[in-house]
Amino acid sequence: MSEEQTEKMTIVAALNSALDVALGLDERVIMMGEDIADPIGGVMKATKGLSTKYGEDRVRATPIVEQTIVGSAVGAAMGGYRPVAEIMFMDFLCQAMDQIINHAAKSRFMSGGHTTVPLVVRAMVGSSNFGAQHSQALEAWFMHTPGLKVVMPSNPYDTKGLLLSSIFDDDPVIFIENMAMSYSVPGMVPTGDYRIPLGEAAVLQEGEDVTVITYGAEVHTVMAAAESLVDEMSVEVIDLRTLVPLDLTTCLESVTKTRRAIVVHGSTQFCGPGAEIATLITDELFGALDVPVARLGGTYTPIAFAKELESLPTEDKVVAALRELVERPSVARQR
Amino acid sequence: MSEEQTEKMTIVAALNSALDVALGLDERVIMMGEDIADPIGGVMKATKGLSTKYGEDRVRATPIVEQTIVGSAVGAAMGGYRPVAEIMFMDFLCQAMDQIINHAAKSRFMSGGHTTVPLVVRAMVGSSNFGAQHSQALEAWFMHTPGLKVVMPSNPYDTKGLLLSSIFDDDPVIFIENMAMSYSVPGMVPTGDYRIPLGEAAVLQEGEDVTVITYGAEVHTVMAAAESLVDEMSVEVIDLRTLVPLDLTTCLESVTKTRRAIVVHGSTQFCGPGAEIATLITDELFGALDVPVARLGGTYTPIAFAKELESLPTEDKVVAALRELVERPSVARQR
Amino acid sequence: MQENGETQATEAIPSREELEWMYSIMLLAKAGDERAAAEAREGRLQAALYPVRGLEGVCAALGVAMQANDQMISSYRNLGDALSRGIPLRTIIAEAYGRLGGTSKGKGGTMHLTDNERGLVTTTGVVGSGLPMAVGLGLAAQLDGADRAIVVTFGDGSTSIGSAHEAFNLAALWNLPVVFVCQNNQWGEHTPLSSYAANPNLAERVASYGMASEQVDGFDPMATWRTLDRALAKARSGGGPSFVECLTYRLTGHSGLSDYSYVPEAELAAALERDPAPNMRRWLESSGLVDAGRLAEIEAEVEATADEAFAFAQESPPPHPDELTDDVYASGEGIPFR
Amino acid sequence: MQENGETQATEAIPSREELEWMYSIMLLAKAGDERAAAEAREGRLQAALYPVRGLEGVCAALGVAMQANDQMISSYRNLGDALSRGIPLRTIIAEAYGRLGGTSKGKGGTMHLTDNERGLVTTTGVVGSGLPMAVGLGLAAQLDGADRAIVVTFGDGSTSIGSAHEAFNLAALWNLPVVFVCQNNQWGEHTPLSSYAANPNLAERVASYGMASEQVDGFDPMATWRTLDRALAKARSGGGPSFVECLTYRLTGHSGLSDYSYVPEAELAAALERDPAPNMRRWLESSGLVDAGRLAEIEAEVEATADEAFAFAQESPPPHPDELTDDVYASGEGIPFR
Ligand SMILES: Cc1ncc(C[n+]2csc(CCOP(=O)(O)OP(=O)(O)O)c2C)c(N)n1
Ligand SMILES: Cc1ncc(C[n+]2csc(CCOP(=O)(O)OP(=O)(O)O)c2C)c(N)n1
Ligand SMILES: [Mg+2]
Ligand SMILES: [Mg+2]
Repeated sequence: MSEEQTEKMTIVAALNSALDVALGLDERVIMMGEDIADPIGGVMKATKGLSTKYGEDRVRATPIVEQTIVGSAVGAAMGGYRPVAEIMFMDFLCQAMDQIINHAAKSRFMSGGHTTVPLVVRAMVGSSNFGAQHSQALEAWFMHTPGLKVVMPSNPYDTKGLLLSSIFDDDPVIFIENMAMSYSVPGMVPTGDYRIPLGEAAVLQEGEDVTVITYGAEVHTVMAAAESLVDEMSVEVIDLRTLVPLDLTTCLESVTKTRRAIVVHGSTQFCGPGAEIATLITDELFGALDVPVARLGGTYTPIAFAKELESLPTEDKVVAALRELVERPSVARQR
Repeated sequence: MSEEQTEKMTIVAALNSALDVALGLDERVIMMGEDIADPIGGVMKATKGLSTKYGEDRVRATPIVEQTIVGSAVGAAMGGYRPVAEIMFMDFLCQAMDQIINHAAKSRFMSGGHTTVPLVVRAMVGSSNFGAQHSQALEAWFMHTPGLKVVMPSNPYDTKGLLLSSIFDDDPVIFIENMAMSYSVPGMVPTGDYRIPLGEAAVLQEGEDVTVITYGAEVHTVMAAAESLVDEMSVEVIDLRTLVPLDLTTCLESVTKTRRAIVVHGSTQFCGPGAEIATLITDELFGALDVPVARLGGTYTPIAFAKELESLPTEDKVVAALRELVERPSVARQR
Repeated sequence: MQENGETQATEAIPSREELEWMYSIMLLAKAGDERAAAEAREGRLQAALYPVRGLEGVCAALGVAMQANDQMISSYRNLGDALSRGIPLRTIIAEAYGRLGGTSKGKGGTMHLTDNERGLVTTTGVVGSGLPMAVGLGLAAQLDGADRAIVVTFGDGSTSIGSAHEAFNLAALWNLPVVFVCQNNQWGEHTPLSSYAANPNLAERVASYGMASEQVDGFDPMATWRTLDRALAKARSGGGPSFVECLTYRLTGHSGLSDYSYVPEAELAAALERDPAPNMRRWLESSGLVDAGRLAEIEAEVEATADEAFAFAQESPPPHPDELTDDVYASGEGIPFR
Repeated sequence: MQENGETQATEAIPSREELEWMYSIMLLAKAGDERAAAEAREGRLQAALYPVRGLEGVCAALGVAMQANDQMISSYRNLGDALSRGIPLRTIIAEAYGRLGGTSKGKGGTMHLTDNERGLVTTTGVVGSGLPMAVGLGLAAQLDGADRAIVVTFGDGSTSIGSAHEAFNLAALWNLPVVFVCQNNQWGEHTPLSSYAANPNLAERVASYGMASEQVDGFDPMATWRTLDRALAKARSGGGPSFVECLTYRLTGHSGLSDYSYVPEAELAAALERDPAPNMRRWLESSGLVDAGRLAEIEAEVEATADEAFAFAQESPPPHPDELTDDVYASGEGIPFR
């Protein structure tokens, strides 16, 4: 690991750097996806230059065949490679669900451990600019599927370190990016190889009054809300970074201290990741909580195109939820 | 509604009867699915006789094309029909996710309410006899998808009444059957038309000590467990019947009384329906609960073929969970 | 219409009125595209845009070949298709701005136009997903015993995806009144047809399902109209489905503001020579079908319509935040909307 | 091999040893099927069973045509395919009983056999899903620069589903060393080919992707072997993919105990005349390639092997309940296994 040299990178640049490092380290790393080869180098340019540098054999632009992009990645993984499949918008994982769920996730188990499927499916949560079919966040489906790991980073540094770990992990990983963050949150990133272990949350900010557990793009919404509340309350912010494995320990430590917690995410609240996390915390810390663990997720509606119809957690909504949570009187046990 | 005449029916016979009534009532009801036409009349025989009675135009056996079975149902619904699509095993909904999620669920919203998609997708949770690719319960995915309704009955009477309501509902409904119950839990069913409204849970058994919230095949496991505990505790059992809309009111009334609750289901526990239900109850009744709402769902593993490797809630597991729940000392609020 | 802008005397052509309408559809699509792109460039419009440039002739031909009771499913690249159904540009543009005056009350956006009265049943942003739905609409038409046909439009790239294959087989098997209109602009996003298909003759591929299937020069609106007209008449009269591969070329980047530097210069130049609107204009004028004065009138009308459409859209109110939970369900009782 | 059980003198045939092995694969598949069905009927075996009956000749041909380093993906109807890879019947049957001695330690069941050493990479219960995975294995072989070929077997019905189409196109486009072996038994579960395809000539359909594609009489093991041998050799030497449609007929119901009363009697009777094992036996004996004594010996060996396989399976211990959470992840730290 050489963390010495660093550079300011966008998330897209960090993705590109991680893929570059992985392709350079191990010739068993290959990539497939729509438009990923040069000259275009991917619709978000995350793979720019890689087909030129490593050859179109290893970095393959495919037809529009999500099912077979993932299916061929599963097959190549079974054939000894470490494929990274790119699916433009997460919504199009709908096309590839059979290969993800019935094959990538289950093959190791169904083979009695004989078969390993080390692959990464990269996919992007889109934006309402494209409408409801290009903006759904589906991490809860994959969390609900034993056999997969689920990663959802929030910044360039984590993106690169987690993607490298994902590529060299022996289990199938769903690696979720967010279109809104692609170029908007640059940060310093080592140019070489480094890894962030899957399953370790990051405490982004320590606080005493309330714990916010979040991940992905909502990390920035939460940090902005916490910043704007700095005179009112002391907020601890946890960036989960990976959803499976889930770093419950870090969450419990924090909530033990703050006694109040909220989970914030961009996917639909109902039956979403927040329900699981809230339940796990409640299971462990029931007697130590002042109020029930709160949630703020997407509304129970598709994503609307018009900006006025906001389904996702906004800074304002997070601020309001935090105020309500902190001001709420501690709930007494009724008998 | 003529509830007068009743007959002893299996769930499969109740399905057949509901479909027969619907096809007879409204010529806009049509069906499509693999092997659904006579002579075979469906792999479970749920559609036996219907293509003969109503014609192969209205009851169509399709090629093996799950995506287009559902997609053509979406199109036919947009064209004014009320299609009922049969997908053999729920696992194969993976093939049809795009049509279900991006089209059936979202079209009304994306069209600003101009487009109605009244369709039913019937699908069956399979059995471990077929292995991990024919046994996964995926209701949580559909609960997490705004725009869909989700129905999961536990007995012949509910099956017929809920299926008829689903067919004549103007929203897309995912109607989930369970292979294990197909012929094993016969009951008295009216031969004519009757409807059970979507969104109304049934209290199957009243009790004082603990509430079990469940649905689908697990209802029978829970009832057996409650029966075997009859001398130890008084168990209230709620059969949700529909998951969206969710009858939270009935659950809250019960838990207000019992102060202890557990959600039992056959789908994977992690990020499953139980997490949502537990969280909703905790939100409302935090101070009134003696102990946190418990859950018993599938283990975080694929479904194993060998019977010794049991992933689902069994009677023994439910009994153990209920004992633990009832014996657990009421949790005191720590300060 | 020949390369030089002339049509064979022996071949049928639409009425003068229809020809004028075809010409105005082409111009209107182009005007809509260009103004929307300019608005987006200025940051006044936040929407994904997929220009029709190159496909105008196919859209115009659809406008005349389809009847009022026929139905259509289109894709994200839908502006010309929508205009061909007679949908006012103003409601299309209002939708692009996310306003109540849009075809979908601003909830759908550019990819999701709906106008059931005018037979635009849905437009989809998911490649290939329109084809299975078209099969269902075809089934509905067949069961109704109606003499209506269903058109589904999609790009060349969309033929790769599994759903297309399933739909071709089923439409052929059930002899459904569906016309599959492949708007082959030679590119799937940034990847050329030759890079994603070993056999780039898509019509040949689809013929193998046992379905009528042919290629037509999509830069020639008359030839395209005749082919579509035949296929639609056949569908309406119980003759079953057809695949019509309209050969054109994408004259812009994939989306409103996207890079197109990779396009082979000579290919693009050759395609621009075939640009359908100017060619049609030349032909209409030289053949004496429509005189220069009337053509100028149409052009002015198009400009005025486009001006009015953008003004209407910009003035149309946005939806109220509370409307978010409307239109999700027909009956929303017991739904956890938050 | 001719209808009368004779082969042309000019045509190549496998060695005597290979012929004997082919014959024993056929018998073993049949014996395995029949005993498993009997066990299921007695309630001693709870597993989905998919008899190979009718396909034995294709499986036997694969057994000889494939080389040791070739790889295979099969489906739920996998017994003959698995035997063709040299996988011992005992481990296959033990898997059917859900025992530790099974190919997948009892975790997979009949649909999910795995034997990486013998090149059976996976078998899938989801129709059509093997084809995209085979594309990936083909890619791996191509990148390795290995002279190995990939075989994926699937039924006629599986060609309808979208994934098959995607895989054909991609294999052709990338010139991958994949041989698509369609075991056409004329039925997809309970629906005949003619009811689900307007063009029932599947080889013709696949040829349209720009791939070598042909039909062969799957009841004729010699013809099938020659065709597969050619396709495999071509794949191994960089010549690209092939589709081989082996025309047979399903001689039993779809699954172990399922209804087959709907089969047209005459069709089944005609197909039974072509039953590959007895025909091969006649031919081997009449041509003098294998004498009656040796044939009887093989038959006795097969019986013994089948006896031993079931005995082994029944005695093999089941997995311990704690093993449920093994093999889900390569590294399971932090995973919420309950
Ligand atoms: C299933 C799916 N995969 C990928 C995309 C992203 N995408 C949008 S348009 C497009 C290219 C489609 O090409 P083609 O069908 O030729 O239509 P064109 O855009 O050229 O009109 C792609 C890949 C999508 N919308 N849906
Ligand atoms: C995606 C999917 N849909 C449906 C099924 C149920 N099913 C199992 S086998 C089968 C028939 C397949 O027919 P074919 O491909 O001809 O193979 P055969 O069984 O005849 O060998 C069906 C529909 C399945 N396993 N997977
Ligand atoms: Mg195109
Ligand atoms: Mg078959």
